[in-house]
Amino acid sequence: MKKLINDPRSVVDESVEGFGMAHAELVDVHTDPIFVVRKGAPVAGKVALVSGGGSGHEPLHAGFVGHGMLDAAVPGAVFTSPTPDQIIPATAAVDSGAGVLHIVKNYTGDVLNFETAAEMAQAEGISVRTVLVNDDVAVEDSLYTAGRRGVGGTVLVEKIAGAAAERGDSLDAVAGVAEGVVRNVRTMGVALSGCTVPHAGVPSFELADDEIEIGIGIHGEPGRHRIAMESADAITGRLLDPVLDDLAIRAGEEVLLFVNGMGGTPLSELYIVYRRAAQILAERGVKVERSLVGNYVTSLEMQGCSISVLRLDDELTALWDAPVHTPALRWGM
Amino acid sequence: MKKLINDPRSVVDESVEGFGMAHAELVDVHTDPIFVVRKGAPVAGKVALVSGGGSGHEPLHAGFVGHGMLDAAVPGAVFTSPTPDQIIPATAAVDSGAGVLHIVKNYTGDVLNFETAAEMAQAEGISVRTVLVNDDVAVEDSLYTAGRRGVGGTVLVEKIAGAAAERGDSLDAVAGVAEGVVRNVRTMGVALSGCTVPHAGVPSFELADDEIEIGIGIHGEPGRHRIAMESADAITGRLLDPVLDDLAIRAGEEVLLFVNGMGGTPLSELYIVYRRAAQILAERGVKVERSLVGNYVTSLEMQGCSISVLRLDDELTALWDAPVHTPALRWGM
Amino acid sequence: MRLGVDWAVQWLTLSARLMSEHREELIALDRAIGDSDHGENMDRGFQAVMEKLAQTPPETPGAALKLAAMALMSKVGGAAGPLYGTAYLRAATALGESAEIDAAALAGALTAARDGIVARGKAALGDKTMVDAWSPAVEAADEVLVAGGDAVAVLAAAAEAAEVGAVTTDPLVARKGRASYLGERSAGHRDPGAASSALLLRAAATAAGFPEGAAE
Amino acid sequence: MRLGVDWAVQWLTLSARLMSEHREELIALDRAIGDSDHGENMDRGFQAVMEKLAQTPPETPGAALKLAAMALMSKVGGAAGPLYGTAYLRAATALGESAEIDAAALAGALTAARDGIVARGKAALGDKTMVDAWSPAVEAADEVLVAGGDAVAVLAAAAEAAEVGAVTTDPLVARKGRASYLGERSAGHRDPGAASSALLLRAAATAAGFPEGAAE
Ligand SMILES: Nc1ncnc2c1ncn2[C@@H]1O[C@H](COP(=O)(O)OP(=O)(O)O)[C@@H](O)[C@H]1O
Ligand SMILES: Nc1ncnc2c1ncn2[C@@H]1O[C@H](COP(=O)(O)OP(=O)(O)O)[C@@H](O)[C@H]1O
Ligand SMILES: [Mg+2]
Ligand SMILES: [Mg+2]
Ligand SMILES: [Mg+2]
Ligand SMILES: [Mg+2]
Repeated sequence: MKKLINDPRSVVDESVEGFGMAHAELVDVHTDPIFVVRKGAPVAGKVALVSGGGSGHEPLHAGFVGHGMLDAAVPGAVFTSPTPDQIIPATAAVDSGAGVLHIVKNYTGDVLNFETAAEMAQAEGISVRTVLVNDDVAVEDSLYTAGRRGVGGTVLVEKIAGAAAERGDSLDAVAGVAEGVVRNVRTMGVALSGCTVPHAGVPSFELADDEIEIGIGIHGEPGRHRIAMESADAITGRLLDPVLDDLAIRAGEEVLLFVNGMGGTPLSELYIVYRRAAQILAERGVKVERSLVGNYVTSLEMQGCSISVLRLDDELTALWDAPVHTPALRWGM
Repeated sequence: MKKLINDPRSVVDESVEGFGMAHAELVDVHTDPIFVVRKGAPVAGKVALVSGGGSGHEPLHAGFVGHGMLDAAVPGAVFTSPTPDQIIPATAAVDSGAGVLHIVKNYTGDVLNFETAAEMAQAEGISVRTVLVNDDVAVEDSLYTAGRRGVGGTVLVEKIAGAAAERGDSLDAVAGVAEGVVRNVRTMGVALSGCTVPHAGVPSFELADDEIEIGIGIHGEPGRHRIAMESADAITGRLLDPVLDDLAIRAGEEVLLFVNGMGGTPLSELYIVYRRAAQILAERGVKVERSLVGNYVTSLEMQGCSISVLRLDDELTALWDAPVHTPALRWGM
Repeated sequence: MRLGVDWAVQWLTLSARLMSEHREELIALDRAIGDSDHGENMDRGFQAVMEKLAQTPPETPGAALKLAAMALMSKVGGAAGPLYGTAYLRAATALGESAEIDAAALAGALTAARDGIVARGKAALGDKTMVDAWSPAVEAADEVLVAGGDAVAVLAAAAEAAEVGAVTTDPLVARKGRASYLGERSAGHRDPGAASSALLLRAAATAAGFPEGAAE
Repeated sequence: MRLGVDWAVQWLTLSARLMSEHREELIALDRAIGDSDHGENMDRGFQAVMEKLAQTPPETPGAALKLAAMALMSKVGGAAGPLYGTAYLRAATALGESAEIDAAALAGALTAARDGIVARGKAALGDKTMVDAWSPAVEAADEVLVAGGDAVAVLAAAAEAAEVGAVTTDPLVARKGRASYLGERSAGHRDPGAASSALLLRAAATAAGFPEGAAE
């Protein structure tokens, strides 16, 4: 294992410290417990958005703290959800009295830790609502399982709900917007390589030179099945088709197309995937109204990508377009 | 070799096509010969900036086409400089009559191809000036060699010269600003892994599990020397010290600190490097006025990073802060 | 025979030692069907328990388990943090403020712990989770209690049953937790949480004086 | 013996074949001390030459070389594109519009090509570049010419000298081009441009009827 780190146990602390130094005009970093808040938070009268999860998915979540998106991000250890004793003070630090929305990726650990934190924050008099993101179509959704994972779509939920909060929506309204995004976004991913968790020291899984994993998540876990390497166009179809089917996207609808890198794949390859995805959508008569291409929800240095599609309507498009100013996503200001 | 591509020979064409589809509101993509121009170019009365080079460094250069930065980008084959028959029409397409600045990374191939193109464009009546970027302190600068390479600093030259052009500076003035950046920026890089050029199919070099290459460029070429793996803090010192020495940065000066990923290193690790670099600068009494952290000048999926330092003055800072709207760098609009 | 705070402190101390010794093994189990962090999380959590024990030595078994619950909840993270946190908190509540606890109290605490895990995680027996270690442990403890066994015998039975329970997860297809994402591919691997649970219950028996490995 | 346009077309055709056959070898040489593209660039360039030859068959040796120069300049890219482009263009200019060329014209064209490379690239002998193949080739050609050799002999001598010249780059430390960034580490590897130059001059001799491998 070769990584630009000093000590596997200090990776998160040092990385978040460096992040805070590089973006001091946008965020404040709290240590012990560690969490990141938007400069100047709480914003008077505004509903606050808090998200978090295991580290290793950067820029998610801390990279999305700032105007028009998150008010706080709570990083756990690598691939390990944060604990209530981080989430509670982060929640308290950004609450203006208008309430706090927890945006939680649907993993047992994240759900349980945020649930505990929400209960305790509520006991302290803070209104908290929780939205679970579960966009991964690779995972069967069933009452009897842990349900679908939250993956790439999370960044779209955070952006759009953040815009709703910034325009002054109430907690229930912001939660409603976030739930609307969750209902309308689906994702599926592929890995060309595993990744190495610093404290583990060995790759999460190994792939032969001609193998890829279809249906991966973002924690270096193996996917649903392993197939022989294929062309970018063929892989794009394998990812996009189930996404579109699950969303039941019809000709004439408008979508946001998001090609997300897992961390170790060159941007140039993401555009090759984007190209084919846009072609497939055009063939189906679907209009790509907005696009996002880049490394936003990663899995350390894993090679691969995910494709997310969000069904748009005028309101979602307007909220997507609203100004945002965070370390990793910025426009309109 | 596993890559999200269809055919090694169509990588650049398809990637640029996808890029053009994803950013259709910002750029127009020309094919055969291939080049990318800013939507609405030529901008009346404005000096145009054209850059280009081998592909494989994305988002450089096409990702920086747009308001406040480049007017055209000319992508060559992977790691191969473009040819005059691409550069000439790109130059002609963006010239408003105010002249064109070629921003060229100092490699024999880029220099010769841009030189030929500039001559021929001039013969067609276009005023062309050329600025060579040569910021890599890993390479000895001497009259008897090819001289220093252009690496990470290129993005700073493009941003700042682009702002000068956008505010209406003349061709000579824009060239002067660009030269000022070149004089005041230095870079040094490290690789933890090689990268694989699609048409070559095998890694550019192989490193053992405990080896790193110091002083690498951005074309997958080996560096100046190979050493045993060290901590991120130690590596940061190895990169930053020669940069600061070469620039002769003194206490009290203000700088822009740029930690650039080579493509395959997680953002979290870049922040660990940033943290130590900022500490070293603080120890030396140097003020970090502006920062940039991310994958901007890459070498396919290579793991590693480079550190650039730009000495700032009020004018450079103001030009850096000026609005920019390109696919890969955006603020203020 | 009744167990006091010394037993509880010894239990946690041995737990910390076992989590550190088996850190890599638990990481490897989690790597196969999860995200490679279970051993790291448990080791970090029990280091925190040891620090807290040193700072504020507890006076009753219940206080010791409550302290552990808080430390685990705030330092483990992931799924295991809240689940073990709840388990130890419910066990502490069941033990109340007694200075010494007998077999019946102990069996009751184990039941409370298991019920806490089920209440939080909603996993059923056979879902390939730590419940597959805890449920047989609770049943075995209850049987020994009914048969008139003492506290040590209750813990020994629980430890053995948990170990067997952990092994029974091997062929199962996971329906809860991260391993469920793998579907059929999760079969053929031991659940890391069930494995750590067996180690923790083994530590409880050893702390009570039951000789290590005596069951085999 | 005088050489006509058939020779020139045959030269370019053999060149294209050799670049394709040696594509991987030239990539491997460039990988060691450069950026792994020389074989790919040359192969792509000479494919373009072949396409142009098919589209507009040239009528003189000079026209053939000019066509090649333009195709190489616009399709090779990198350092080699402009250098070879200039070389072929200068050679074409030196040959003028003659339908047939003799040994003297040929030697003059080789000199013009070499001078073009030096003018563009500013490399000296011993800098570990293609100049290290071209310069000895020009010298050998001139010697044969002075000794009264014919066009075939001139080309054969140039080809042999270029091959030897390419080999002499092995121990050199590069001072120009991409390999110069490696400093001392560039020693111990053959310069890819010198290697491709030797292949191209070999093709010239073979096209003129000099038996392949006859020199060895
Ligand atoms: N819903 C659940 N109920 C009971 N135990 C669970 C549940 N989900 C997960 N677990 C247990 O947690 C263990 C994983 O813990 P850990 O690796 O620390 O957390 P994470 O899965 O968040 O990385 C699993 O092996 C399993 O025993
Ligand atoms: N200044 C120069 N003068 C002469 N030849 C040069 C010079 N620079 C590079 N070369 C030749 O070009 C070759 C490299 O060509 P190629 O790999 O196609 O281009 P690039 O170096 O741009 O990738 C070198 O092996 C060398 O022979
Ligand atoms: Mg985890
Ligand atoms: Mg090249
Ligand atoms: Mg885990
Ligand atoms: Mg090359």
